[in-house]
Amino acid sequence: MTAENLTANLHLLTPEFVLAGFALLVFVLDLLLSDEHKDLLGWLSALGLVGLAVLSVLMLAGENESLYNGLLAVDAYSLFFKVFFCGIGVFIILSSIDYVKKYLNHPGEFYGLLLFSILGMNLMAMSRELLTAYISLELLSFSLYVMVAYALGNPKSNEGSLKYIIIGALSSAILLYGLSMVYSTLGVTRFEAIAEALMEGEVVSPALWAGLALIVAGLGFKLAAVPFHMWAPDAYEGAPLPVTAYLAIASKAAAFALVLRLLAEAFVPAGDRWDQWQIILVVMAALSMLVGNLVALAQRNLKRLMAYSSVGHVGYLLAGTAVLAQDSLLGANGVIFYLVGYSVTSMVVFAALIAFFNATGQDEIPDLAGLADRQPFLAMAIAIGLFSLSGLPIFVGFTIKFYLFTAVANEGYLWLAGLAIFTSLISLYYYLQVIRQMYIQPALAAPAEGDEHRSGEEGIEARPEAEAEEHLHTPAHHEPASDYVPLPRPSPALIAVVGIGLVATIALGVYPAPLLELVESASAAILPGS
Amino acid sequence: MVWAWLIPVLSFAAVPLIILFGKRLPAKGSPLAILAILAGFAIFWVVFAGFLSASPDTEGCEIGVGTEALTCNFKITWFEAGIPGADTSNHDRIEVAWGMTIDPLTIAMLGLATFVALMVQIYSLGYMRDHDGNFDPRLDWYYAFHALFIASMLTLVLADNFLLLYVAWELVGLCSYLLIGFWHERPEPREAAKKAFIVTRIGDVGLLVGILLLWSQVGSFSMTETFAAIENGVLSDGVITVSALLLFLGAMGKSAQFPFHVWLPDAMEGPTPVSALIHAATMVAAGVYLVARAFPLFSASDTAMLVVATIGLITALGAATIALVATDLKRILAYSTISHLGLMMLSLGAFGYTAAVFHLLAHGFAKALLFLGAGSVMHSTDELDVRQMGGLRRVMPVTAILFSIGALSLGGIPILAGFWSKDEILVAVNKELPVIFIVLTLVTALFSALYMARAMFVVFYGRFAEQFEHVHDAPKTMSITMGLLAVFAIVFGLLALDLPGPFKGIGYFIFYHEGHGLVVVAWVMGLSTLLAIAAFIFGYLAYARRSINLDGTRGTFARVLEVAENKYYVDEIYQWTVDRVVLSLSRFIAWVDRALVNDVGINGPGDITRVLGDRLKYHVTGYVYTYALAMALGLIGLAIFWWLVSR
Amino acid sequence: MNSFDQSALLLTILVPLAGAGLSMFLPRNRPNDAWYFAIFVSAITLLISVALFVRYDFGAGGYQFQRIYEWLDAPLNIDLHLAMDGIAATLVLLNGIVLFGAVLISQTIKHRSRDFFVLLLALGSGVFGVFVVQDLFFLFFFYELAVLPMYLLIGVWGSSTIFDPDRQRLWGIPIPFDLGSYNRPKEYGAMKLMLVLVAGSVLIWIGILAMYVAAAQEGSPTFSMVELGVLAEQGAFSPAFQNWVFPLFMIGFGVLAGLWPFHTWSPDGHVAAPTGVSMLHAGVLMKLGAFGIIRVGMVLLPEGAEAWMPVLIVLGTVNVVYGAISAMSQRDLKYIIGYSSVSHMGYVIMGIATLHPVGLAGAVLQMFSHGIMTALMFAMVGAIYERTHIRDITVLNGLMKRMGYTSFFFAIAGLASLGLPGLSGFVAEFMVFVGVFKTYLPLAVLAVFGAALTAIYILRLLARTFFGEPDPRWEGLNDASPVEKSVGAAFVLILLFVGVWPAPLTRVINVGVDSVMKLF
Amino acid sequence: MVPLVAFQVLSAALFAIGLYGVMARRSAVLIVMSIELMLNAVNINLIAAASHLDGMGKWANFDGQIIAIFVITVAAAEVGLGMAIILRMYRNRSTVNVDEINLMKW
Repeated sequence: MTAENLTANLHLLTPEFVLAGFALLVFVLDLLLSDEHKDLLGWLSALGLVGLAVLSVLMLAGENESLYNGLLAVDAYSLFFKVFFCGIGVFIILSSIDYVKKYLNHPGEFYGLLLFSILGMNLMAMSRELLTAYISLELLSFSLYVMVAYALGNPKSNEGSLKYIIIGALSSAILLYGLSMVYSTLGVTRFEAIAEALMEGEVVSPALWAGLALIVAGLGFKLAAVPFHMWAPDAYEGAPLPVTAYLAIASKAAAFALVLRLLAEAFVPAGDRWDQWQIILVVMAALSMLVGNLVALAQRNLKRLMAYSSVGHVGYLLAGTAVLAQDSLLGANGVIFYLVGYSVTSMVVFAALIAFFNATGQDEIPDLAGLADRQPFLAMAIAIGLFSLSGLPIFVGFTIKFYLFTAVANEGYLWLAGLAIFTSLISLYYYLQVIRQMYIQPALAAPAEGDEHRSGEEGIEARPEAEAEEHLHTPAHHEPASDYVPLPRPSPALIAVVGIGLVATIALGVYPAPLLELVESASAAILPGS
Repeated sequence: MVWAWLIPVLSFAAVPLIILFGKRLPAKGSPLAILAILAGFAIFWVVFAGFLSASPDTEGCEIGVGTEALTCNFKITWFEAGIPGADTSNHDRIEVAWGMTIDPLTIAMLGLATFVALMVQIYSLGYMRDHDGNFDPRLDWYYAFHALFIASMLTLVLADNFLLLYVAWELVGLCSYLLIGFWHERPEPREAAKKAFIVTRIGDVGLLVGILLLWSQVGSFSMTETFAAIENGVLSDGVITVSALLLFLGAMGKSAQFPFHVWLPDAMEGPTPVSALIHAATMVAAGVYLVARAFPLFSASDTAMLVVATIGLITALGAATIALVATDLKRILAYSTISHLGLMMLSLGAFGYTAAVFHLLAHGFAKALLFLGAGSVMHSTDELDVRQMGGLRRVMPVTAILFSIGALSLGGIPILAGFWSKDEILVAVNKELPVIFIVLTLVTALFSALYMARAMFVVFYGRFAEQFEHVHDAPKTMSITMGLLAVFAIVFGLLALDLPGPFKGIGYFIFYHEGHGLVVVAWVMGLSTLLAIAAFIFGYLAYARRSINLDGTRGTFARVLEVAENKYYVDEIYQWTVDRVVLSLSRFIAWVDRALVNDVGINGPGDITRVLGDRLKYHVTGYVYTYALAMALGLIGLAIFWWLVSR
Repeated sequence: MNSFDQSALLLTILVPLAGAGLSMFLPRNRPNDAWYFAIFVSAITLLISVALFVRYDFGAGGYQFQRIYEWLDAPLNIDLHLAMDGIAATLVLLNGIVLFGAVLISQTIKHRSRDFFVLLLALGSGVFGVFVVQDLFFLFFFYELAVLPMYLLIGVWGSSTIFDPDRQRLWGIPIPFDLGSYNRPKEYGAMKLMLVLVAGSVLIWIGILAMYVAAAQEGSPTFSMVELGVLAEQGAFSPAFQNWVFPLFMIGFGVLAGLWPFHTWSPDGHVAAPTGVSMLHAGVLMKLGAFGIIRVGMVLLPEGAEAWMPVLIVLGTVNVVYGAISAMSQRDLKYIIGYSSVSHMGYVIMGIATLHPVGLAGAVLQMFSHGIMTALMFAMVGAIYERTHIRDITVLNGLMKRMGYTSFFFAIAGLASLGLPGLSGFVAEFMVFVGVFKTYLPLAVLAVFGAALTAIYILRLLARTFFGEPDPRWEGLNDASPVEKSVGAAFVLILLFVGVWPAPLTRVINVGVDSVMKLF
Repeated sequence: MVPLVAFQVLSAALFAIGLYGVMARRSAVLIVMSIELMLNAVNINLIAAASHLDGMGKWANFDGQIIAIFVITVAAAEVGLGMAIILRMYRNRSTVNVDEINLMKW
């Protein structure tokens, strides 16, 4: 291949270049701006991301090119995820501005890193070759390591990032080793090359499948799929809330963007061999659903709860990826659709939690007690978000689950779908515990009293004042707690994020058809077979 | 004749009017009810006349199946269920009609019910006042219930299909519940009402099942079609017997046959006029009426007939003995009712169709009279224990005379109504059943004469009880009504004789298969007359003149008397069953529901899941090398698994 | 089809939903506004549902007011397909009535009343949805939507029931260990109700997926119940398949219908719930379960239904007798009603399980009559509890003097529930008996006996609570408020009307039953 | 000419040792070093593979080396970042012993 066709369609990478440049610009501006104006950077980066999304849509719509002899793909799939990631970035930035100003120093680097990680994610969605994938994945990971550690004084944040980076480095080593084995057997590391190798050889050389196993393990860490999930709760809990949100939403989405393309282009074409290997992902999926949702039952810390529940959701997504098929887009659609819906919903929850944290500095479940009286809007947002996550209509959570589980069942894994449905019943229980704190428990005078209210598994314990009663007879209705302190109103940016998120949650739940068309075009790009 | 439906409907119409506007109307709207039933009574005569002039070719009339008597049916559809337009005979659809059948039995019952109800309602105008003469505060409800009561009873006797009959049947039960428990502030009426409703309800289960059984065989609820089916031998004997017995279960509940008789004596906790109505014309009459109405069914099964007769006899004899020793005036009357109902059942069981219905009517008038009398005694003296009373005729002569007429009539003193009907029963029993039945029946007859004598002489004659010095006799409304009833109690029996004119005597009017005149069996008539007169003479000597001293005899029969005075402990047995069996069963079930079904069955899995999560969480130790280990193991596991599947 | 018929069914869903949405923007601190607005909305829905019922042409029968809105095309093929048959028409009417009544009764809700009515209206909309859709996805969608608000409705506005030692006796002997079972804080009731119902819907969901997969294997992947019905008639679903999928629907929906032994959420939930919610939930929501069994189970899986009905009818009989017996020894007014609901839903289940036209018609009529009846009971109990703050019938007595109207209405409802002729309960139960009698005779006898048992606990309740000397404690008590009176009177009139002249309902129900029974 | 298998065995051994180190070591620094070891195993594997792909010991394609270079850079960055975080940990908690670093668990 010659230099011409290497650089022929270089312009297709304009968005990435722009993004990189823009990130650097933010770093530079950080030096120039005075501290009280640092939050301008946040607005600037948000604006930039919006612009970037528009730019990429304008430039790349309808393109279907493969750059560098098949290293990077510029197609509907990557475009979809680019816009998606930019959107997430915008929301994360908007919801973190106050937080950053209040709790973190070096805001400039924060936003810069965030932009770089988005660049990494975009590349993950584009890459069709293992090394490229790895590099962009590391670009994302490094930014995340730093961002998790961002609360300098806070030992938890520090510990979280330490565990995160150690396990992350380990997993990247594993991934690389797998890569090297694939290379040593095939001599190439492009996805379709792997697919060809799998297709022609009637027996797979041990080195190859061992390599693939190693790769899957490495990626399993990124997905936080059982048994590679243990870092997640700690990293989530340690990280500053916006970063937790970012971890839960963006990095997961990016990892799945990568995994989907990898599976779709390297494995699925292998036909019956892929049918053999499905079961591996299926088992991982089942384990993730069970472990994630069961352990989440025992959590007290909101971030940790979200971490485990996200492990559960990874289980559902893995089930979706396991049923990718040459002849039907159902699985791919399901996964992508689920990613979008899940992100939107968690965005609502996290934004509301951030607002709550900004006001109170608390992130334990019992601290939410009486939120419905103290700050109704946030309470409603969290409640709707959690209902949606547990898969109840009219929210998007129901629609995405229905779509995804239908896909799973349709590929012959009805039992897996059943397990998924059952585990989302379990998830309903712990989500309801949170809602119960917000709506039913009276507001606490001091967080210390949290303990007695926490023991209320299934709410068996009676309300203290009620136990005195003689016969079947209690005060008529739950009276509003007299001593609660109303919370200050969240900032407009947060309200906007939550509001938009809520609208999206309901709108997508009630009428997902338009989104699904885009999703289908995206998945059609990686599964041309159907 | 078609206008017969107005008779119940008028009273029904009165109910909401009284409930809604009663408070504002004079006398709390009681006139509405009385007018309604008065109109009903009037219409009854029109219908009666119409029926006498009717013939098989009159529109809607025919010769009834089973009873060869003239029967007229009129009906409109009420509702249908099931596949629209499907054939009812294959049970894919049921069609229920508002329909009435008019035959001699109906006519008789209509007459009795409307008349007694009219009397009772007028009487109540006087009775439902306190001593200062102002009305009971809930008089409007009282009359509303009365109207509903009689309306339901009239529907019952008019119904041409079993379902409608059951509907009215239940409503009658409800009204008796409401009226018995009318003074619900006191616990006894409350309990009595509950008892009445539930006991009869148990019987009704049988009735409903019987009806459904017949439906499942015939495919229709119409009596005519059912009886036709029986005539044509569509039904197997087994079905006939079973369904007859099931219907009889219902009849036993309503007509207080043993062992369902327990509710009736307590029922006199309600206002006395209500007792009169229940005992004479409405509630208890329903059971006998049902058996008479379904006579084609019963007579088709000898077993059923024998059961009916036996139960009737047991009831009659047992109740009579209890009545002999009871000390509460109203209880005496109550048990006498039970006993006489027993006689009617016995007579039905002995194919004494005419006799039973005839006795039902005669007894109705007499018993109503007696209860109203007892009511007026109670109203003036507030006393019911006969041992406290005596010689009341001095202060309340009218009541005394009228009560005595009733007592004599019921006791079977010749030419009074009771004499004729009882005689016909004896004849029927003598004709159809083994000799033991006739013997015991005569004993019962003797007893019933005895306790009537006792009640009458102890209360009104003999030594005057001083504490009633200045009680006054019943007011006009009460005495007039009693007087009217007394007239019937005297002359009604003469219908038994062969009369000139279109109405050739009751035997030619109410009959089964073929009419017949008065049948006289000399020795039976003689013996029963003898017994009755003897009983009354004995009573006069023993209770009025006190020339025979019974106190000595008590010792010898102590044990027997005790058993009888305790009503054979039937109530106690029931009480024990309810408390020890039913309630503890329900407590046990409730406990099972909480402890096992809920706490184990429903909470259990939830708790297990939660505990599981709680244990499982410890796998995230917080030590980074554990995480690494997990990854390593996961990696190895993955590799092995991969190797396995890709082999 | 005029414009009303075009959009009526959609309106039944949208009006309450939109009402809920709009109420969110009402001022928080003015409870009455929310109430007035909710009344306005539910009044409109009532009118619509009445109009629908009246305009349903029972001569023509079948599904009417059909309307299909494209929602998702291939590969899922989900449409919002609205249609209403005779059965649905009856239940839509019921929901319209009860929703309106529940909203009226909820006048007493002052605390966070806006949120209350938002949730209540959403609930109503979900119920309407289930009754009128013809697509499994949307059926499930609305089914869940109807369950969703219950947790908050009970948890926030409900009331707790507190442990009472001498409840824990067995043949008079106190049980040494605390079963913890009579200790019923509202959180528990709410949580259990929510989890148990959603657990039921887990089964339903699995069943639905199974149906879709089976249809996909036939080459026409769809959730449309119409097309699935066609497939079923073509015998696309093998008996083996039907035999394992039907129980999923039977139990899944049965849970909401209070099917034994999954019924225990119902007493606890209804006791904990505030009056309006108890009315709506016991009155209408429990019917969703039975409706689901008919509409999904029987229509789509006829052979499975025939295979499983013997089981179902036995469970139904257990419901009837067991519910009645446990109600006998309850002390809490609401528990008695709760268990009586369990018992009465048993008749519905039996009627369905007979697979006999009359029995099925009886089941549907029983749904209607029980809905009105139990709603009325809960309304009156609520009125009593509002005033006395006591629900223990061993403590209450002689309320008749002070609360004449309340007592009267309650008594009528009670009589209806013990199957007194002239009130709606009798006609319905009788039809069920007829059906069961033709099919499972011994059980029919048990069922009739259960009806007699009902008399025992209802009369006990009436005697204890309303009759007797007025207690000095009730001196200051005032009778039902005008709103409560009007609701009570209206419901009593409905009970009477249906009892005396059921034809207007039965003739509509019959055509619905007809189309179902064609499959058997 | 050393066969490819020898290199692969060597790298596998190195990888295994590194993995063991990650699990066995208690000092965060040593853990990071063990991870470096694993990455080096990767490099050996890559370069050896690159040189042997056509079996003639001639450079078949440069991908192997190029990837190795990438890996080295990334590894360096990783170590830098890791050390920074460990340093911060030492500042906060004055320990780098992972046994003591479990504020967050379960």
